[in-house]
Amino acid sequence: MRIATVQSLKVAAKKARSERESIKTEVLVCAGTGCLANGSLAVVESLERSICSRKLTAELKLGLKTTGCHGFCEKGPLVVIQPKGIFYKGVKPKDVKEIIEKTLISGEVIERLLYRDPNTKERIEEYTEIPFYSRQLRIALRNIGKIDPGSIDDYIAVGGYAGLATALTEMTPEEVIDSITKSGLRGRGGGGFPAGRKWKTCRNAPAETRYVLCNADEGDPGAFMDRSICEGDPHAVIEGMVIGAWAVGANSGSIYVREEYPLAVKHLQLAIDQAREKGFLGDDILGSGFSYDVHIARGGGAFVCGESSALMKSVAGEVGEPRAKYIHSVIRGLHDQPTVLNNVETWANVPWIINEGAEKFATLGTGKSTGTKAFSLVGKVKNTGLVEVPMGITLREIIFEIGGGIIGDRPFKAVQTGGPSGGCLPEDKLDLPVDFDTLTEAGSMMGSGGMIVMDDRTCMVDTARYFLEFLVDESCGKCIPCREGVHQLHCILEDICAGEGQPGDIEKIESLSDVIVSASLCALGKSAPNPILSTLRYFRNEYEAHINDGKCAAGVCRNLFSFEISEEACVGCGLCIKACPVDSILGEKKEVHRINGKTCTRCGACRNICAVDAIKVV
Amino acid sequence: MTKTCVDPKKARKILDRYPSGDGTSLIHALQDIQAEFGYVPCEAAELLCEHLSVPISKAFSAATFYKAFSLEPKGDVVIRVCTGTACHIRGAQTLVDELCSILNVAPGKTTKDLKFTLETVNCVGACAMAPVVSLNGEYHGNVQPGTMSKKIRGGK
Amino acid sequence: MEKTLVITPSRCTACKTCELACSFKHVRNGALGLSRIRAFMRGEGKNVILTCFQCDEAACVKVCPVTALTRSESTGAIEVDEGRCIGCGLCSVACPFGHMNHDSAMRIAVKCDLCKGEPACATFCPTRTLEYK
Amino acid sequence: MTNNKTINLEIDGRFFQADEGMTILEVARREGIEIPTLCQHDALEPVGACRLCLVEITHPNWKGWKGLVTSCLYPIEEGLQVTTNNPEIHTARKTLLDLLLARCPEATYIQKCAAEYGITATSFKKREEETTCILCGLCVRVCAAKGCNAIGATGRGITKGIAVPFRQPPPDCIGCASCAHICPTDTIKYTDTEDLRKIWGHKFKMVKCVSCGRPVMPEKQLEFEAAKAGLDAKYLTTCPQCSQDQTLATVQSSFQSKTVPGGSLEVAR
Repeated sequence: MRIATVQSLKVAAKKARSERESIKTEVLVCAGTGCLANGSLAVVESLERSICSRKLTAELKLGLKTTGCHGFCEKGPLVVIQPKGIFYKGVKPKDVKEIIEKTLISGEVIERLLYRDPNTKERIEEYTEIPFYSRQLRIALRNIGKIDPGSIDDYIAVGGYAGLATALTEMTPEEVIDSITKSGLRGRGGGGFPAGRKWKTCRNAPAETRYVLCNADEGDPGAFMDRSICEGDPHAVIEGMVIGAWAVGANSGSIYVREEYPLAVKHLQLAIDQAREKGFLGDDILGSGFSYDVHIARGGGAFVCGESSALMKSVAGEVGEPRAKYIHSVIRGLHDQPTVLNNVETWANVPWIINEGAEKFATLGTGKSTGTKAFSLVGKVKNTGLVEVPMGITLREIIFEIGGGIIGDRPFKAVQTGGPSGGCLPEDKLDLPVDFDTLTEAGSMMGSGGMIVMDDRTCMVDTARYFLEFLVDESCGKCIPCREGVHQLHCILEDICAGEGQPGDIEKIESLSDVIVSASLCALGKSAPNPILSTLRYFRNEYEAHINDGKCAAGVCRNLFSFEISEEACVGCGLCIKACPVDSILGEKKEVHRINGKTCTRCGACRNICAVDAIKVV
Repeated sequence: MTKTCVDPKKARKILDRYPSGDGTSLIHALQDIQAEFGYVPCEAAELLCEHLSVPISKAFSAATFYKAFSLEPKGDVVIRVCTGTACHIRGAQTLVDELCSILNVAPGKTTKDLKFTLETVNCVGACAMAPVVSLNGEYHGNVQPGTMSKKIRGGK
Repeated sequence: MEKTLVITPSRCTACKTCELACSFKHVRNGALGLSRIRAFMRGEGKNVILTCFQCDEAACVKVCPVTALTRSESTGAIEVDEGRCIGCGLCSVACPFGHMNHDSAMRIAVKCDLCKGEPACATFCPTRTLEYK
Repeated sequence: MTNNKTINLEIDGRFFQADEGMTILEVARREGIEIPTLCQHDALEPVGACRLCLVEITHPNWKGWKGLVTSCLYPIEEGLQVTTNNPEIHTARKTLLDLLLARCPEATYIQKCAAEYGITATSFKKREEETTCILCGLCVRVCAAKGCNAIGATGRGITKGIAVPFRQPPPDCIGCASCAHICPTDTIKYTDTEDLRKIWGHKFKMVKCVSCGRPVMPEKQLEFEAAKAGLDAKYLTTCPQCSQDQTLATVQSSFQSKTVPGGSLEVAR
């Protein structure tokens, strides 16, 4: 089973490819976390049963595969039928029979399962033509949705581990580092530090032992790119890590995975076991004499462990408190040895760069931000899901072309990037190119790639309060400015959102934020005031309305508004009456409804369901 | 601290997976203990620390620092409301409030009858289906106020 | 050969100038420090001066958990690193002669350090009971 | 540090030389330059938690970049230029003490420190559960330095605290009370009676002075310390006062005109 040489890898790849080619029609079912939640497993089981019972596998040369996340999570469960690329969304087990009869046997397309463009109302047959996909360029996500993450042969068939073979046999470690440096690859986890420079420093640091680690802790709420890669293409991460280990001279390492991602852990473990069996991990990899092995470290559920020094402490079995990094972890990291830590997406890019060449990668994107970036596009946007685009594309293109615009065509208010350390950008920043430096300049940051779209029903003060609450909960508590300071910022915002804001609160927030930024120990604290500072920068009027007028125009801060049904707009459909969890809406059918303000909890269920936008904030 | 009986055989089985004296395994082993017992019982932690030659104070610090661990037994049904950003702006807080009032517990707590534990989690990575609630690991997407309560009531 | 503090008890009048000199030398925060030397009046020719013997194999050094006690290379005296001392008092118990003192206000151990080579007690001793030579 | 390379640096406009591996704080303290600290102790690993020792650093090669760093942790480097106080640093220290005062309004030590910055009452919201613990972590570190590791931090963020494992009397505690002695705000309490020391929920039986019967230290500590120092426990069972009395008596009985030179007596054992 072991693939001991580059030659035998080539043979194995050829065999795997020909096996794939013998399949005439392939049914790919998404089994990412999103689709699983929508019931994709039942679809797979049903397909399996039907196909096997009818012996279709042999007759039609049919293949059935469960894949990682296709990205278009909201429309799941997703089924793609290759080679035509027919894209079915929202597939239920009861649709399976029809899919087999019509599509697989007769070659017909089932109209009702096709995706319908919300703007043009047209049904689209092939997934490559759906705007959500057609504007994307997938490098880190290149194999996801195309291969079975549980099969190393599938990965080898699409050229997997060829990059590792090239690196080990045709390149010196220095050449690998040069290539990564030339590609301009920067860390995708948030900091955007040039990967080549990091690797070089690590290689040059004198030491007996070096480590190569992967950060799959993805703590930013609203981001799930790394989860999807680990679930959908785990071998790409492992291959990238082995290449990196070869380059820096490391012989062991860990993948630090969030415990909230059980499926990612499962798939990574399976992939590691397979890679070991094939000899891509362990001793004498591909006959090169080089050894590297990796094991999984499950995170304990702490956002701060995304910070490199905290992560390394956690890997070493300790409490994940960051330390001051006056000596960088590339020089003194895990067990005080030189350590390279990159995140999942960064590692997944590495084999592609070796295979396709650094120049090709460097021509993508903008000057200092090369290549592509995966984003999780979520929030109040029509097409939520996972997208990968070349750097330099504008926020407007991502949100309105790929994302299809705002749900219900409501007004756009802001987009939040960079997770809790990032910021909220308003409409007039939508034409900014998305790259590391531009976003930072605008007061936000690239972060790991969460992109949360907000409409006019999102309160920016509440959003800032939300992030601070998150950070109060996630601060390790070691240093005073972060522990006490962020808590105090949160207290002030709680007061403002509760309608107890005082004149002078904004100034107090600003001066305290300054100290937190300059005095905190680690990046978590130093960036903790970002959500508040960026919303103050672009949405100061909302803060002032909360404090001075006692109004929350977005209808979020419950003490600062009430709901009213517009007499002109209400059609008396009764939807809101059904939706109200506290029975506070009264009215007869076809008559104007009324809200009982005394019992209304202002949960907004009525406003969400109203089709004619009759529920107003006053 | 609730006095509980920990089956030492079960604990021993977990310990055997880790080389004795290797303190770096502390968190992994605690995770296994959490998975086995549903919480980290003091007795199991003591056995573990002896096995790994780690002071018990370190195990306690880790068990209280990381969210994955609980020092008290959890309910039969663990309800986790995702409060990630995407879920928040689509109304996760309303769901939390609602569940708190139905179950009469604060987030992070377990009902007296040990049937339900209500937790919030900072993003399960299923943002596209926000707001998300998971019941014993099974995800429910696009949950509207009012619908969750019926599910819980049905189970109660 | 390094100098030592030589005590000739027969000359001692127990005038306690040494204690005073020591306290003045170790003024801290504007207050007189604890004297690290004690003079006991026991009658003519029987007065006793007690201060640290700077033992070769010192128990205080041995028990200190944070190596706050070290021997000075220049004077041979065992000195307290006041920054390092955690005030646990173990050295006081360990000293078989009862020579260690404890500054309870500062929560640190206090002992004779031969004034870094210029012992004030000897300098000010009016009867040459204490000599540094 | 094996190689004692000499580093030249500038602190507040004055030039100094120091060994490589020293921190800014160590050099500043050596030169008598005052930098405030709360969580620092020479005998314990610096952690940089209180942030009071912030100083501004820059370097001729850094193209004008400057920033605040914790002097207790920052290793000196050639050509470094340090400013130990300026308006920004002062504001930061003042705000930090203000924040601490909101956490510990009743801690007299913090009141005193804050008063030095002109703060008599916090400008922030007082904590609901008042405490005097400033979470400097000295107690945990001293316990670790003693080799006991009996206590540790619990929780994280704003609910972080210092606690005994599983809220039970800590099995590794020897009752030495070093944690209490080092605590700058006297948060850790213990009581001694003739027979017992009570600390962290434990009741430790005291060893009594063989001569006068006054309590010397807990039995458990005696056992621990004797083993650690490689001494027979009997050398640690006389109280300091009795040791002195005995020395006095011995000296008195033995001399007529004998001299007792310093550094020449061996400890009898």
